[in-house]
Amino acid sequence: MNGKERIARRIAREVKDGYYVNLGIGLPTMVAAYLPLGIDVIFQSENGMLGVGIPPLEDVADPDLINAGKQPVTEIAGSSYFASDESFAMIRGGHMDMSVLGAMQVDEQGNLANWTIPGKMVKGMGGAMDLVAGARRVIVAMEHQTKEGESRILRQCTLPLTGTHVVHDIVTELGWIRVTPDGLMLTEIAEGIGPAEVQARTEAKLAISPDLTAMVVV
Amino acid sequence: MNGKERIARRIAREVKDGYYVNLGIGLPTMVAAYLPLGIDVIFQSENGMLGVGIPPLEDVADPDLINAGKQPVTEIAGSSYFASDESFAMIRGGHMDMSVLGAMQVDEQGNLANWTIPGKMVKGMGGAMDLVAGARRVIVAMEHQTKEGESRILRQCTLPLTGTHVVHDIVTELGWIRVTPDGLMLTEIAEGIGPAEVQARTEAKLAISPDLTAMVVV
Amino acid sequence: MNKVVASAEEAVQDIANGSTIMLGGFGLCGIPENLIAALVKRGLMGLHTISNNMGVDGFGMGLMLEAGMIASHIGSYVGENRRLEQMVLKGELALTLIPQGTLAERIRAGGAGIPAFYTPTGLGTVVAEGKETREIGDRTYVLETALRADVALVKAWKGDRLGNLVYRKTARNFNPVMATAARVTIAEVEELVEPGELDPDHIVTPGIYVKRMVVGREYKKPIESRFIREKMAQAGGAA
Amino acid sequence: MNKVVASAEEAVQDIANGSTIMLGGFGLCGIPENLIAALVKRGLMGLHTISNNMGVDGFGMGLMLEAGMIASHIGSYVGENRRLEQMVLKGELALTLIPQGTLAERIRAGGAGIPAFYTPTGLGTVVAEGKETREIGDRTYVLETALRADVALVKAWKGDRLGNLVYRKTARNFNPVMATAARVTIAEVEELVEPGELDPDHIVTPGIYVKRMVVGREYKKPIESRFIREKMAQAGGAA
Repeated sequence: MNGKERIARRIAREVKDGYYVNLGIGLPTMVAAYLPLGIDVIFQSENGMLGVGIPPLEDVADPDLINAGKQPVTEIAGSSYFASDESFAMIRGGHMDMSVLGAMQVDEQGNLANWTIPGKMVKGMGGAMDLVAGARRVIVAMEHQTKEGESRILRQCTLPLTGTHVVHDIVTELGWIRVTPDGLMLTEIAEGIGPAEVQARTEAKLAISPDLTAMVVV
Repeated sequence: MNGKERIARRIAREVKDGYYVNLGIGLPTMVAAYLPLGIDVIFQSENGMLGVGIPPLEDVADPDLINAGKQPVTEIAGSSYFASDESFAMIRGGHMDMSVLGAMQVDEQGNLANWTIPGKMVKGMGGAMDLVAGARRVIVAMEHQTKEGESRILRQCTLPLTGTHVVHDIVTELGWIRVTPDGLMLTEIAEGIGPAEVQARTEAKLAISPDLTAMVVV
Repeated sequence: MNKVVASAEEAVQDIANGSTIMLGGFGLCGIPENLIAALVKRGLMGLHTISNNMGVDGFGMGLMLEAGMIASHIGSYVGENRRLEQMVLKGELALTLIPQGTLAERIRAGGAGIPAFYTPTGLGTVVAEGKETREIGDRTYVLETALRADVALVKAWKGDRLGNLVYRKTARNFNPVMATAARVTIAEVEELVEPGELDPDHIVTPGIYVKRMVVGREYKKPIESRFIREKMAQAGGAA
Repeated sequence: MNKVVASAEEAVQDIANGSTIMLGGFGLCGIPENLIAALVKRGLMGLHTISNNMGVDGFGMGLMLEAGMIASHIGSYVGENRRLEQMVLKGELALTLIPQGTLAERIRAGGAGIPAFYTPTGLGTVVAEGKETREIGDRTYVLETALRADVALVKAWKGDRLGNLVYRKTARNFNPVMATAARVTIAEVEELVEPGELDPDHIVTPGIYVKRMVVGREYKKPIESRFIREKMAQAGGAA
């Protein structure tokens, strides 16, 4: 099991029966594959769909039925479609129980940067700013460090922000970090490493939860 | 032909092919009965319908299909239904070509009062304030004077207003009065009376159009 | 996922005295008859209601009014309730009348996470008194704020157990927008269908907005104002 | 009432150079392919476009970009156009990126007669720079203004000659809201039906919003990003 899969599997356990969830493009999308059995979860796609199903077989892919990543998807029994203004009214109005997004950086204030790197081509923020402003709970799913080994969990984000004070939880292959009013707190830790190592690989100051447990990724 | 019918018939001639029109409750509703032949007009009802048809026969009246006056109506081929927020987005957004409303008072500024009389029971403004704020052209259809013979066309409205600077035209059984930046101008006059008599029955100052014509109510 | 409960009584059992409640409908069209009956049966008091109208004497919200359940009301037209006048004059009920489109838009804002917006409606009238106004472009507008409620009671035509709803003709009115703007939305439907039976392109209220559902036991659906074709011929009007 | 014209070329013939044009679609899904082709054929210049994306190289609005027709663009994501970067850096095209929900809401406001509204989106980011912010309740919001256009080009599934439109699945996206916010809305449909064939309860865009219609000659409908089930098994993901 690689790091990304571990992250997706852990977040999947956080999804509760009856939740309405928006999954960002990339790693967050993987969460859907690992949901616990026996729970009903409805996925929203911000281009205008509730009840996003699994990807279709290639020969039945329908160009009129895509997710926000522009990938073909399918319906479930009970899907619905709506226009973009209605979709973001749903998101901004606080109706999504959970939004899982990728990130480039998160900081001690729960600030999030995930849409642009100055000097590189600006592609646009898409729906990310609306999702972090509107969802009841925002979970960041990302690898703990960059490929160059730099921490993505900082005292203060250096990249242009997607939102301020918006992240509730950060999940990486190393553990679960909760954003509290007093800063970041490590509440779960991956097997085989200790809190000191997690802190060493994190620029931000981590408080260690007195109830620190192993991050279970069944 | 009574005064009300004359008013309705004259306004009906003002409705052009392809217009989308909202007719207020009462006298304005009568306009629909006198449309010129061969023109396509679509009526909106602010409770959430475009393409309002004629009233049904009593035994087929459908309680789920009413107009803003809470009277049963029918569909035309090409009707559509929408929710109240969408209906008033349509009205406020300037999409109605014409709104015809009744009034208690109109004044030289194009101010309109048609929803409440202080000291009497307050029933509410319903959609009138939205209609006058949103329609591209607001025509007031009313009898020239009250039953007590008082002018309804005043220098300044004395009743609480429905909207300020909103009326474009006033049509009564005596003539057609245009609201201009310089005040009111009589542009058409009913058969059998002269401008002096219209002015005598009007509190507001009326300019007489140099092109004054007879009000044709075929 | 099954949002259907057994009865209207069960659907409303956790609503507290003093709650703010939105009720769908326009006049007597598309009103949650069965949920209103259940509210009256419970005898809740001190309710703050938001609804375009207030039923008529003896039907719809008129029953709540007569039971003395309503402490305050926000609506756009209440002309059909004779009892109301005395209650307002006696100070038993605080009545706030606002333009119908502003009512709809404030509720829409409440559901859409928009705390306030500018509108041309009501400028220069009592509606704008005490409110901020602002010139934008070549026109002046009034600032209006969002409306939300503890509970929304809505009436749909058909629904599935996920809470997806469709409405019939002008019985749609305020129901879909109110469904978006409450902490708890309870829907009554005439007919329960299986998930997937409603075409996903036709669903008006996606299930996310609905917390609880009930199939209405019966529908009276009175027609408030009869103006049928024969009468039209006499009056010389149509619509 | 017949809003249907014979060809996409005829439908766009009175659009002027320098116009502000909204174009429906999300990625390549639900875009007005035939109207875009007609615009490119006309060789209009200096257009100000508003659209969530900008097609891809060689398809959709990418064709307009390559033809040098676009002077400025407002959208939320333009990651699929390699030519765009050079044009922006050379100052040939003024690009404004805004959050997708704010884009949708500003267009909705433009169609609904709301000149400005407050939103939580973008607070504390570059999006809020230079904009008024305001505390309402316990949160701070950004003031955003309405967007309107001279022309909206939208794509629907079916329509009748009165301009009533329905959409298919996620090809709905920005089309209905843009249809409300332009001086002239031109719709292309895959199939023209008789008035009355579309159930009035199912119509998404009432005809009042549509000025002109055309039946699209052909639809390529490419799928931008293929991520089908076999590939999922390798990646270990789904959505």
